[in-house]
Amino acid sequence: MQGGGSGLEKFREETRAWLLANAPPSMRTPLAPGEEACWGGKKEKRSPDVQRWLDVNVERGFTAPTWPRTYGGGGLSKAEAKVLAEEMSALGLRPPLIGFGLSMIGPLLLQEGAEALRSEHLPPIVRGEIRWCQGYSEPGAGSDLASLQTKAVRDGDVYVLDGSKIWTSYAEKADWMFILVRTDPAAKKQHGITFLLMDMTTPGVTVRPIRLISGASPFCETFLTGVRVPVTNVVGQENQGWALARALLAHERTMIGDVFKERDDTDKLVAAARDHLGDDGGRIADPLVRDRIAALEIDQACLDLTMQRAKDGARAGQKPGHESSIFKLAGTELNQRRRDLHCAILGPQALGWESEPSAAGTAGYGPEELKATRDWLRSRGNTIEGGTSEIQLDIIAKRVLGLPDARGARKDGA
Amino acid sequence: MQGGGSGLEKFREETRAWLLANAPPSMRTPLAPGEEACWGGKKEKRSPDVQRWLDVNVERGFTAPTWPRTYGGGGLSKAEAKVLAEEMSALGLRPPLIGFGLSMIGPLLLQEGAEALRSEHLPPIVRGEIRWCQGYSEPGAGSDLASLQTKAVRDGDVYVLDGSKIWTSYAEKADWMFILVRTDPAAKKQHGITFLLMDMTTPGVTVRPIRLISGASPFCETFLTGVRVPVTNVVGQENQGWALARALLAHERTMIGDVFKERDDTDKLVAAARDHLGDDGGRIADPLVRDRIAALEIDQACLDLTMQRAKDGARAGQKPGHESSIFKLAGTELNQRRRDLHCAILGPQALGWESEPSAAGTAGYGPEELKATRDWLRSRGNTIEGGTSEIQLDIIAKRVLGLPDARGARKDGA
Amino acid sequence: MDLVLNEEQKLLRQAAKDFAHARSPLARARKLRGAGEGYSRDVWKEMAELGWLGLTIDERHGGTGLGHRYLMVVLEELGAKLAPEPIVSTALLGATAIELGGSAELQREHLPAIVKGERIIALAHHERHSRFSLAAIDTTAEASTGTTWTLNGEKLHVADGSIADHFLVSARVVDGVALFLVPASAKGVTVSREERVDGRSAASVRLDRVMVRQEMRLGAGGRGLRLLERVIDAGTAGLAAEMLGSMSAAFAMTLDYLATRVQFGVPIGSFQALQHRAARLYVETELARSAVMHASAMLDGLEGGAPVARAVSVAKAKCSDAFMAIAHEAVQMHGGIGMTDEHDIGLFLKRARVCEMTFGDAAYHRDRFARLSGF
Amino acid sequence: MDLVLNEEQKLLRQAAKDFAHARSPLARARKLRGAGEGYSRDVWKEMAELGWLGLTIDERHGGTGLGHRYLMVVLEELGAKLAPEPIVSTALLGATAIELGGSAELQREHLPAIVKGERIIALAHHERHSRFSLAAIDTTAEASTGTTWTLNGEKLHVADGSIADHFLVSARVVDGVALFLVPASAKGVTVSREERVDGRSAASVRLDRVMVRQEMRLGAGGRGLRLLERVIDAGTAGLAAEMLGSMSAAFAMTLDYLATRVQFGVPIGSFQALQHRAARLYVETELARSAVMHASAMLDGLEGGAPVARAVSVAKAKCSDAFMAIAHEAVQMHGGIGMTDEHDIGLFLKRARVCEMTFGDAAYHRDRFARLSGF
Repeated sequence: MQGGGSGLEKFREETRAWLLANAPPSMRTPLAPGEEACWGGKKEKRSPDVQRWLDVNVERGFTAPTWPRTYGGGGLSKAEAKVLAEEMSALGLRPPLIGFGLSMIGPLLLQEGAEALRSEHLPPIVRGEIRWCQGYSEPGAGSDLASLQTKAVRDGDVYVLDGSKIWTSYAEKADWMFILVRTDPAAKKQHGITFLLMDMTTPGVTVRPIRLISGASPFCETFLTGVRVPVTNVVGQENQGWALARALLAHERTMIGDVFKERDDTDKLVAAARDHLGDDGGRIADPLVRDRIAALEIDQACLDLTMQRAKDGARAGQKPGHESSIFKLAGTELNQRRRDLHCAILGPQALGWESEPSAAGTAGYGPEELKATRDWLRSRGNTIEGGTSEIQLDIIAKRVLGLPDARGARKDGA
Repeated sequence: MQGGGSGLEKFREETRAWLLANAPPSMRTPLAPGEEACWGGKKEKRSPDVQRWLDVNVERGFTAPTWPRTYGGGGLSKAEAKVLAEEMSALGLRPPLIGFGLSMIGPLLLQEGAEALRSEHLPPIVRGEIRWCQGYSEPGAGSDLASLQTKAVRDGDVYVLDGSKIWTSYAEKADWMFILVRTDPAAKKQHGITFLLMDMTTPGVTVRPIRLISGASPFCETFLTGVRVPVTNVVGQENQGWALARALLAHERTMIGDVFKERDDTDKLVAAARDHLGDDGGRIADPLVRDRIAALEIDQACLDLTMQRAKDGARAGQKPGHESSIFKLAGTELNQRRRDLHCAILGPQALGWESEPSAAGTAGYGPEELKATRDWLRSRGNTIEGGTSEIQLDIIAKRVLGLPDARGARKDGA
Repeated sequence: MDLVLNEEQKLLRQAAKDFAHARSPLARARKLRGAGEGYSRDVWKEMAELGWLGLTIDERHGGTGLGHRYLMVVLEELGAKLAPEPIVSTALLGATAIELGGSAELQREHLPAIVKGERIIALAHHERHSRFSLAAIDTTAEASTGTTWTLNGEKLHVADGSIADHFLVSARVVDGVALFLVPASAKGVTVSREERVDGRSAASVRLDRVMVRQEMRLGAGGRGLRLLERVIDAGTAGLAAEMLGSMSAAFAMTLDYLATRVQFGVPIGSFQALQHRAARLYVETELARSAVMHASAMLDGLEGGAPVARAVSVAKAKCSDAFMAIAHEAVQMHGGIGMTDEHDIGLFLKRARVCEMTFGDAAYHRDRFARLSGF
Repeated sequence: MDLVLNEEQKLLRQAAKDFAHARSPLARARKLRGAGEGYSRDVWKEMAELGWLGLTIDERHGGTGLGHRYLMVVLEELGAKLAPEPIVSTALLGATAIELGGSAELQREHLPAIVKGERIIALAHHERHSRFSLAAIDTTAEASTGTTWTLNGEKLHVADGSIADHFLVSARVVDGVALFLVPASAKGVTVSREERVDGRSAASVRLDRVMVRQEMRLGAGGRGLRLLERVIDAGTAGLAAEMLGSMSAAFAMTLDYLATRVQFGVPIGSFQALQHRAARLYVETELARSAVMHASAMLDGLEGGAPVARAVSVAKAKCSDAFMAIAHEAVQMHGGIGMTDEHDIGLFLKRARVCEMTFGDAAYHRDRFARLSGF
């Protein structure tokens, strides 16, 4: 720390001091198994520490550091926000608030929303009062998202919505949904879609949780029957919602690629291999498994470095291309390989669904083993949700490699 | 051999006696490296034993055992022909004659040829006087064979051929070619193709051998400039040649699937692995390579059994489906895996192109090593020649699985 | 040996298919997941009445002795519907052990009962950390008096263990490994039920000073391990046939979906990338089928020994990989709906994992194949 | 460290690309196959004049010391055109060995000569049956008097061995393995040229009582193996950069073919099955690029030791597999024409095999990665 330092250094020192003074000690511990980060919203039950940590951050605008102060943000520069993130990470602090409000709909409103929508929605997002969910997919519209059929018929000052959405994560816990609806059934499919904000408490909205092959999940189906949404809740223009949705999707892909690997995944695999296959002079005794772990970790290193390269490139002013598709594709498949390999290592211990240890404590399946099995099942969804691998391959082939359109393939955007 | 036995048993005894009496001892040895089987034709140089073995078989009709005697065949029943094959195999006898005349164009003429064509061509085929080659592919017509452009324009009693053929195996050594030409450029592509027989000595025919990435090859390019072929040489009807060609192709695929594995391939791989990676208590010391060899041999066993199943099924009266595509696909890919694995085992010894052993005899590359490298390169063509793997996959998807046509895929036969 | 079904086997296949369709649709497998006994006593009885449980049991003992090729045909059709009845455990593992290793008295007592569906046997060989090794066990059997054995130990993940009335227990004896037939009702036997990812039940079986009669030991002294290996080969071939049926059903279901699910205005099965992947999966099912037919034919043959074991390892290695690959791809091709618990395709994925890990995974069988092939 | 080219490196890349295009098109690589010396002295001189041979050599010795990241950019562009000049052998293996292990005198004598293109060095470490092990060698060096060493043995497949004026020879000494710089002209050295599948030349080098001066031994006693490993890591990273260039060029050539070859009335690149395969190959090139950039950056860093070695093994493992997969698919997608000797794509396939086997194949580097990672 050379001398007094720049303004940024001053900010760093002040921030650190503030964090040290204000963060409850419990907010400097990792989440316990089963514990959830603070997502905000009316239905969330928060511990006093979580609430306090949220409150002090809200007061300083640190839940949305770079958003304008007008809406309750911190008004920080990108450089300052980076410093804040670094200091929080250095202290092992939990983020005071996460969620689709901060990461998806908020930024979109800042870019594209009318002033009235911003004033209405951004402050409650910043304060963690409102939790959001995303209403895109429908039972008949998966990869071909633009073929969605939920209709919104204009009736005076409102749209009347009928249809259903699927894969709406946390719809049960959300207060609002940003939703794609068809406002012009006659137009070409991308051209009749509108991006709306919908209060989940509106009459006619019902939510049903989806059970996955891996067990309970945050996903829901949301049924809409005559749901009345004010036309003032349109983001952007009527029938122009598709472009907004696509921008958010690309953003989501990058997040997904980044999210899979847990810090200690390698250690877990190696430890499981030593435990189940033996250790031979400090090495995993089974050379085949050793080779598979090494191959996985090498590919993971290559992907991590590629993501770093994209970030370094962006910092150096390079325009981003379609890297998000590479990250999504490779990141999800790597996670599947990892989960599959974990089961292969566990062998007969990878077959449990539910288990209580036997009297002697040696029978049955341990919690880590049960988790490995469910993680494997859950990972199969990674290459489907957020844009299937097939869609990512299409995007890379067409947009990156410039290969000609297949006559049989969809002619219209992915 | 219970008692005197049936007529078939009598035939077996007679045949064995005849074979023992007539086969030169040298015809009971496997081909030496570089030695070729007897393909027939005017340009072939035969050793006295090969010639004698051919002559006695021709006399008895055994070069084409099931063909009618009228054309010089043996007139045997299928059951008798099987007995003959069994007895020849039991004595380790070489076939007196092989080639496209016996295996491809001869059977086609028997089924579809005019009597004049049969009388003209079958006897010389049986006697090994004429060698045939196949003129299908063109530089612009590979997988899309039906798009071939070599044209045949009617001029009185002859067609005048202009164009070029590629991948004509042994065109240099052949006396005649069966060739696909376009006789109606206006018709839909499959409907303007005619199947012709062409004398390779006709003026305007020139042949250029093709060098492959693996070195010299039997493949040639054949250029046709104003080549005059009598209209009487049409097999079937003008513009109806496509169906004949397809029937021959399916036949060829089955032969290709069957042809790759040499009897001692497993032993070779295992011996190479022991030599290059060491032996550990009777086992190949490198467990990764051991696993790869085992995986390969297991898949090979599955394919061998599947081919046996098809034969057993056919014998039991089941109609053949499109198994030939499975055999072609799996057989060629297995061969590639085998050749690739052989190189992986050889490691640094798989990098030679040409070599003479050094003075001390330890440097350089051995002949088996040089062969392994070239075999690997050559094997890459296996999934291309005789219908690419992509075409086989298309056939399986459409014809076996009944999946709907891709709008982007060719609409017309494969 | 011919790799083709004879007329009788074709009729049996149709009968099994009809039975599975009527009496054991997938909805039944779904309903039985984790519930009660995990199988249906009625269906089990009907299977016995159809003669299926005696297909590989000699006529002397009430079976038909038609052989493994017949039973495989049945198992394949039941595998297609994920029927959970303990045929492999009882009619293959149990019956083979008793037929090859049991005294005449034991055979008379148990084999006819198996044929009639009155006996359920479960193989209790696996222990913590034995992974796929048959010899790596700590359970012991001591000849406490001249006429009884005393067993001590704990066996894990015993398939069908919670419904079995007898266990086939491997234990360490002075001269190696021996097999014992242990009544579930014997004093000192504690059975703890566990639920597996495929919804079927298994159990851990604790043996605390369990005493069994002398003649409950199967096989002659010192040959228990070889007997166990032969027993498990029979069971493995049966399991492979089940797997073949399951993977074929999962593939057929996926093919249906490809032909009917419309996206971008066309059935997704018209996309060439999916077509090629589907074609490769189909080839895998065909290769697996040949291996399964061959393994069962070899079991019926007179040859015995390494060639049979090799054929079984070929079948299990191939079926393990093929079933898992098909199940993974099936879920992927179904997309989101394939991930939901309410769609049936996920049942096959879960079953694929259990089958893969039963009697040795593909890597284990490749290694065994290599050993049996002399490398 | 940033995984992005700086402005200077971008300029260097363009210069290298232009040079390769003008002075080293693929036709040159084709012409040089198996012919004469297998490289061009003129092109080599020009490379020296451009400063490329001194990019990793300290300024004290006439280089620029800009580092591996700069040299990698050059090697990638040369790899795209399969240029056969011995940069990796001389400017990476040779120079690194002398810079890290040579006396001040040796450095003064050889490093400036390398920079000027007046020296060609070849690494002679491989022996029959040493496969990829650096320690499994039989060649010996004995300190015959106080001031000379006597070397005996035979080194195989010495890349660039037929054109080298000096060999870097590994030999067994009393305290382990040592490295020696041996002039090709030394008495007792016999060089036999061999032709490789990629058309480049290598040689076997026989050493019969070859005497070299004391100071031709590189590195202190007992540390020869570690020095050799560091030297080879530098060479491996350079080779990986070449491989990256080669695989990218093979992929680009294939992409062109997909876009232009018409079958069934459409460019074959419009077939979705080929599109998806091409997309996957593209992802492989991107992953390989990151690994190569990282390895060279690590070599430039101060850290040293296991992290550098790990980064190099990541790059070589990835590039070996990716290059081979791309080359195989490239030939397949080209169809028949790709199998002909006259088409250039086959050159890449052959080169892929040589690169794969040089300095350890992917399996070797995965094993090394695991060892360095503590498992």
